[in-house]
Amino acid sequence: MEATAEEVHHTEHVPQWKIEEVEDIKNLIQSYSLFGIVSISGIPAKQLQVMRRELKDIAVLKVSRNTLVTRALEKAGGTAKDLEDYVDAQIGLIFTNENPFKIYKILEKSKSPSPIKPGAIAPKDIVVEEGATGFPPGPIIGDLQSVGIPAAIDSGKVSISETTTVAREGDKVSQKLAAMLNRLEIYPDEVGLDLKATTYEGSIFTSDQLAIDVDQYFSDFTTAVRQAFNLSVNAAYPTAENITTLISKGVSEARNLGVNATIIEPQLMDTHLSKAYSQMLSVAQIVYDKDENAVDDDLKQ
Amino acid sequence: MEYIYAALLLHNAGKDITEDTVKNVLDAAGIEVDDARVKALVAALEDVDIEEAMSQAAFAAPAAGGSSPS
Amino acid sequence: MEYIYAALLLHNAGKDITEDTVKNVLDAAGIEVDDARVKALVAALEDVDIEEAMSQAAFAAPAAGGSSPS
Amino acid sequence: MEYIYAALLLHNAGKDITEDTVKNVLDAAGIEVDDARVKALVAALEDVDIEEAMSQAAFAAPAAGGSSPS
Amino acid sequence: MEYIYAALLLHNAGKDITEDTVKNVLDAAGIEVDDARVKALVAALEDVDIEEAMSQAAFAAPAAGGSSPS
Amino acid sequence: MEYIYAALLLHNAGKDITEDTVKNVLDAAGIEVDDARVKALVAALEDVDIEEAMSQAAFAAPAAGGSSPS
Amino acid sequence: MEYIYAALLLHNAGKDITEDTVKNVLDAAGIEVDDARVKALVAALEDVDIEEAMSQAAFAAPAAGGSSPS
Repeated sequence: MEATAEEVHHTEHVPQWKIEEVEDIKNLIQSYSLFGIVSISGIPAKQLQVMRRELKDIAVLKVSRNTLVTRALEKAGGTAKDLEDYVDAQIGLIFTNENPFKIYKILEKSKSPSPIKPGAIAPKDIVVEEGATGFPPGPIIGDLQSVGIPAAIDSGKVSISETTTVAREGDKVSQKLAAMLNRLEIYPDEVGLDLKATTYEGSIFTSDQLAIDVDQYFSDFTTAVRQAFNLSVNAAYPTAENITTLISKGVSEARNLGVNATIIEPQLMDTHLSKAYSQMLSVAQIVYDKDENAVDDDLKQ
Repeated sequence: MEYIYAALLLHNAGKDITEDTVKNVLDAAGIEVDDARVKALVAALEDVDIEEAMSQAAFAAPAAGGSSPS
Repeated sequence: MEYIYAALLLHNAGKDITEDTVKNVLDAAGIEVDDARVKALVAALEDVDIEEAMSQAAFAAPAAGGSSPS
Repeated sequence: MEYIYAALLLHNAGKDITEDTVKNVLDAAGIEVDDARVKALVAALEDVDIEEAMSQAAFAAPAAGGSSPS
Repeated sequence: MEYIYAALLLHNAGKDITEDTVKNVLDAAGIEVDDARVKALVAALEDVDIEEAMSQAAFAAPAAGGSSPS
Repeated sequence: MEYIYAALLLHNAGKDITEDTVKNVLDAAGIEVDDARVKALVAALEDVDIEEAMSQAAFAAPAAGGSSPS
Repeated sequence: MEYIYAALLLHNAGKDITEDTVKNVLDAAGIEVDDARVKALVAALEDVDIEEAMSQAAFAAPAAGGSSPS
């Protein structure tokens, strides 16, 4: 009865609420098909409350002490235990019966723009658009210029005179720039629940596996449709969708053959004559350019 | 494409495109006819305005076959 | 085009395209299978290099561009 | 691409594309189904407009097929 | 164009295009055959690479009363 | 195209296009004449307004005469 | 234009375009031949790639085309 002994050992030092909390987390892990770890760093407590409410029909969001989470993961065992590696800094737990790809998408969509912190790494290019700001003339012009944003007075307001990329993705954002971006109400950062990893039916999915490349799917569908259409036409398998193409193909092939092989065919006579006439004109043009007298008068017009 | 050519041949001659007429033409060409394909062809042609489909070929002609003219 | 998709699915999975396998797939999709069309499909694909036929641009009729197949 | 074909098959047949229907089709084709891929597909379809992808494919066809004489 | 379709049909089926084979096909379609046209057709195709000629974009007759090229 | 050129040559010179005149022109060019093609040509031209066919070509001419098409 | 047609005819038949051959063709068509013009034409064509010159016409046309062959 080693487990019981250990339990007893812990109960001697651990308060009851902690034991219950661990048990609670373990039960949640076991009662939902998906259990994930989300980063909640940078999310104010109040906003976290809002997020929890918004998710309540889809998922349970729980924040606990990391030591307790780790304990619970150990107790739950299985793949849950493998998520231990993701328990660091400020994390929350999410429990749902949703498709892991869907929950990832939902969480990504719920992220909201937030001011970038001084010294933070730009998550993407930060661009300041040209145009009027709401600021009256003042020292802000110098402040703008000092972070590389060209500014001038226009119609009594401070105006940014040129669209400027003030930081590239991966650049460290200086304190001055961060402050200015905040003043300009440019929020390059994103704040929200950042799903780091989930367990799902015995496997672990990390965020890069969960991110669906919608463009890739779209182009796969386009490719598949094209392939199916190509196959149906090239195999001459008539369907309602391709019969028009098959007819056109047959007609064109017949026409091509008829014209290219100069087959005497009433329907092609106009084309034959036009073609001959056009060819004659083309050659006549060249001849005429060399020697006017080489062509007859009716061609000189 | 034999089945399609057969249909176009009949259409151009002002004949009805039926399973029998298509089969006759293909037979005469010494082609072993697959009844299911004939059926599929006739069925697909049922709801199509052949004349209109043919007229579209003219627009598409330069693209024919997908090989560039040399 | 369901029948073609069924064929492509089988082809991609490295399975033989036979009347039975096509029917199975269509059945599983809840599609009422038309035996003649299955037969026609299998016959049409018999001598076709599917890999080539699916990648080679089909004759480009404007019709293909116009309305999406429904 | 099997998963894509399966989805198109269902879509073309006017059936719902769900984890179950996709799995059924793949199963019937004798394909060992990867649940995660099915789930990813179904999730992706929330943001992918198949109808649009289809019309884009059709639209692109003429360009693919026809090379203009140069 | 019936004569040309007959030729294409034969060509696609891997058959020789001779006066007899062309006539057979046209006959089977219920078309009254003009011997001179058949002869002319066969003669015109004698030295032609049919595969190339049918896929190579042909000179397109300008539209009757159509708009001038821009 | 020799047969067509011969016909247009005669037409342009204000001569009748008959089997004999066409044959004469082709003969004079050292071309081995195929009677059937001549017959078919003359018959096919019977109902054609050559003047009109040429004037249609004229629409294409500016482009033809100009530099290479874009 | 007859002179040009005569040249094209000869070219297509694979014959040399000389004063004599051109004259022969025109003669055969019953045309009164202008020797100076024949001389000028033959001289002008000496360095011309007739095949290329003709093909320019062919390319220009599809742009103008678009009528259905009916």
